[in-house]
Amino acid sequence: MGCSVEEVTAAVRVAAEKVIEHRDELVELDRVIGDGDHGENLHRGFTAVVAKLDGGGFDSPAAVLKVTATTLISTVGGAAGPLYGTAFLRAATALGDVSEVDGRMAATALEAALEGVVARGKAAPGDKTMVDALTPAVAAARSTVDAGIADVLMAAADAAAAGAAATVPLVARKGRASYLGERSAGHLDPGARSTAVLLRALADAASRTQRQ
Amino acid sequence: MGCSVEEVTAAVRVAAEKVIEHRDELVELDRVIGDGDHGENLHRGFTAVVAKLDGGGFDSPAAVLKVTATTLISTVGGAAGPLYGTAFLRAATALGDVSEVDGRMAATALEAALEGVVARGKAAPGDKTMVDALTPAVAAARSTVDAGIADVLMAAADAAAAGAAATVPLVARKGRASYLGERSAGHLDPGARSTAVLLRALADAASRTQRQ
Amino acid sequence: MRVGLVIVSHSAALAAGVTELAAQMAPDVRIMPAGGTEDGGLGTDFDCVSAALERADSGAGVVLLYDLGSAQMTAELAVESLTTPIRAIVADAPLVEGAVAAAVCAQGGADLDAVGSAAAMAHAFV
Amino acid sequence: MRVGLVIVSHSAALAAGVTELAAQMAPDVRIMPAGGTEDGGLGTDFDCVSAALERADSGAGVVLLYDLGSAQMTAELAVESLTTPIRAIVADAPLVEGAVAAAVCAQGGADLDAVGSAAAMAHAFV
Ligand SMILES: Nc1ncnc2c1ncn2[C@@H]1O[C@H](COP(=O)(O)OP(=O)(O)O)[C@@H](O)[C@H]1O
Ligand SMILES: Nc1ncnc2c1ncn2[C@@H]1O[C@H](COP(=O)(O)OP(=O)(O)O)[C@@H](O)[C@H]1O
Ligand SMILES: [Mg+2]
Ligand SMILES: [Mg+2]
Ligand SMILES: [Mg+2]
Ligand SMILES: [Mg+2]
Repeated sequence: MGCSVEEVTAAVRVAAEKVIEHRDELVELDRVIGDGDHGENLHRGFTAVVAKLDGGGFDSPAAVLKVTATTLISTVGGAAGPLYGTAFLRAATALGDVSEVDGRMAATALEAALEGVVARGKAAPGDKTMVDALTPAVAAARSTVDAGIADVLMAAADAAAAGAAATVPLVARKGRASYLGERSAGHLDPGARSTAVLLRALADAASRTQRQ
Repeated sequence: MGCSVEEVTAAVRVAAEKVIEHRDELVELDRVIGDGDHGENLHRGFTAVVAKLDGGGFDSPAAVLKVTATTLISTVGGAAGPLYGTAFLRAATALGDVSEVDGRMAATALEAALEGVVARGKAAPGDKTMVDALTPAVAAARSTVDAGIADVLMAAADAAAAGAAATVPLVARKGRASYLGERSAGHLDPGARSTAVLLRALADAASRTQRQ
Repeated sequence: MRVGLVIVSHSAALAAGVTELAAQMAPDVRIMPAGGTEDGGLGTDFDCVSAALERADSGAGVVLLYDLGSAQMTAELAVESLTTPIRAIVADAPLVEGAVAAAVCAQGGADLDAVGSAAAMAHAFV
Repeated sequence: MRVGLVIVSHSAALAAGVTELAAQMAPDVRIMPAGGTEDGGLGTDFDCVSAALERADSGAGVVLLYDLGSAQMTAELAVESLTTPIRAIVADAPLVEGAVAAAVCAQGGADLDAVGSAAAMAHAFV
């Protein structure tokens, strides 16, 4: 049992909704240790993604993730654009042409996403970036891999939330926040937070469709 | 016998005329190893100097050189502005409140000018800059120091001309031409050329007034 | 046929300014500004960078320079996403100093690697 | 009272662009562009730089950044020519990278020397 193309589309829509809901929070986080646009960037990006999804015509889960990727790349305008863009692109490639995404595939796709973010941004765990949310998420997904996709994504979302929270004491070494040096400590990283929001949304969506 | 404030004013006017006459040549030289504005820069600067001199009211040779300096600084717009500006400023300071400039004072003023250019631009002889015209000019002036001001400036002008010509084979290590690296060799440095033009004009003016 | 440049910046004014400064000593080099977001805000625009990359190439390749890390990522993604066979490198260089040095080097007819190195080794001259 | 910045450039657009980029992360820092000649051409304007220097100071001093060597000389001359007692230093730094680093440092309330060092040690971050 896994997620069909329609279910993946629905899950990305939920993710878009949630990110848009969290716009002001993400703006505020980024205002403190960045340039204050992370919420706006993702709002703009995911609004464009939803418009693309409305167009329909996707014949595989990978196609949905791919259009999400290219749309984010073209519209986000900040670091999150190439980073999330590369993440969704690599996840799409990892899925290949499967028509249903199960737990194992979801874990593999998440891992590919992380690799993409690291390849693009060169951040290591502890640098106070979205990598600090995505890295534990991948580990959690991997260790739940034999469960259904809903459980895999739920484990990933829980771990991402914890990873994001753990960025607070860190000193940023990548991204704009690194300009602040020691002053970046004591604040939640906006990108780690948005990663946690996205994964929670995907997990919730999967739980709902898998329970039906 | 030396140059009075009127004679110094007249000499600066001749220098301005000559630099303006050589506008196109200096533009062309700067087009080859720079940004092509040296002639324009000096044209603009010395046109403004002449306007200031027209205003009159200078009570010492130093005052004439000082207004020349500040006007060049405010109007030239390229490297030659702070460089020639500092040169005239230091020369003015070296003259103090004397009412006539003799050969010895002229040599001292030239030496102060060179020191100013070097302090401002940090160029050494051989870097393919105006320093390569001014350095031999100062040496020549110093060794003619007991002659009249006309002879001192003539010796300086001759040496500056030779120094400028000798910049042709050099590889630029200061100023815009240094971006060209080896490609800067084989071309006359525009600033060295304008220094030679200026000194020749000053020498000619001094010869004329001293001969009367 | 000279190596071209793309100036990737968060600011349209900054990209335009770097372009005019670098062009002063490199009249025959294609230098394309790619600054700001589509709506005129501060940020990078992937499609604008990709288009600039195409326009900067005249067959000898393109060096891209950037202002901040996110502009670097956009530049690298644009290079990886090329559908036409343009040789392009993203230079790890100070933007203004690198652009002027690279432009002068390209004007002199140097090849892609040399222009990239000129950018990377750039610093402020006096 | 924070350290201010002056962006000395040959191009008005470049100075304006650096200013808007640096201001993004330093809303409370006085950052003054001083780019181009009086008639809008490429070059530096001593009087414009001097005026920007006065305006950038709020008592904590000013760091000046420049694009090319002649802008550096203009900046140094402006500092030497000050008639009011402003503490000012010309930073030997890459213009864009130095301006952003210095602005963020000044925003944090650092003193003149620290802001100057932040500029001088700047490089492109990811
Ligand atoms: N090199 C990087 N690697 C991983 N994540 C990064 C990197 N640079 C920035 N980020 C993430 O991007 C977030 C900021 O995104 P956003 O505000 O959209 O971009 P920008 O900094 O360009 O304004 C940061 O909070 C951080 O999590
Ligand atoms: N650091 C320096 N020291 C001495 N002379 C210099 C220096 N930089 C440039 N010059 C001189 O200035 C001349 C160029 O002047 P100009 O064209 O007016 O300035 P810019 O290079 O700013 O356009 C050069 O030919 C050189 O002689
Ligand atoms: Mg941001
Ligand atoms: Mg941003
Ligand atoms: Mg010039
Ligand atoms: Mg010039």
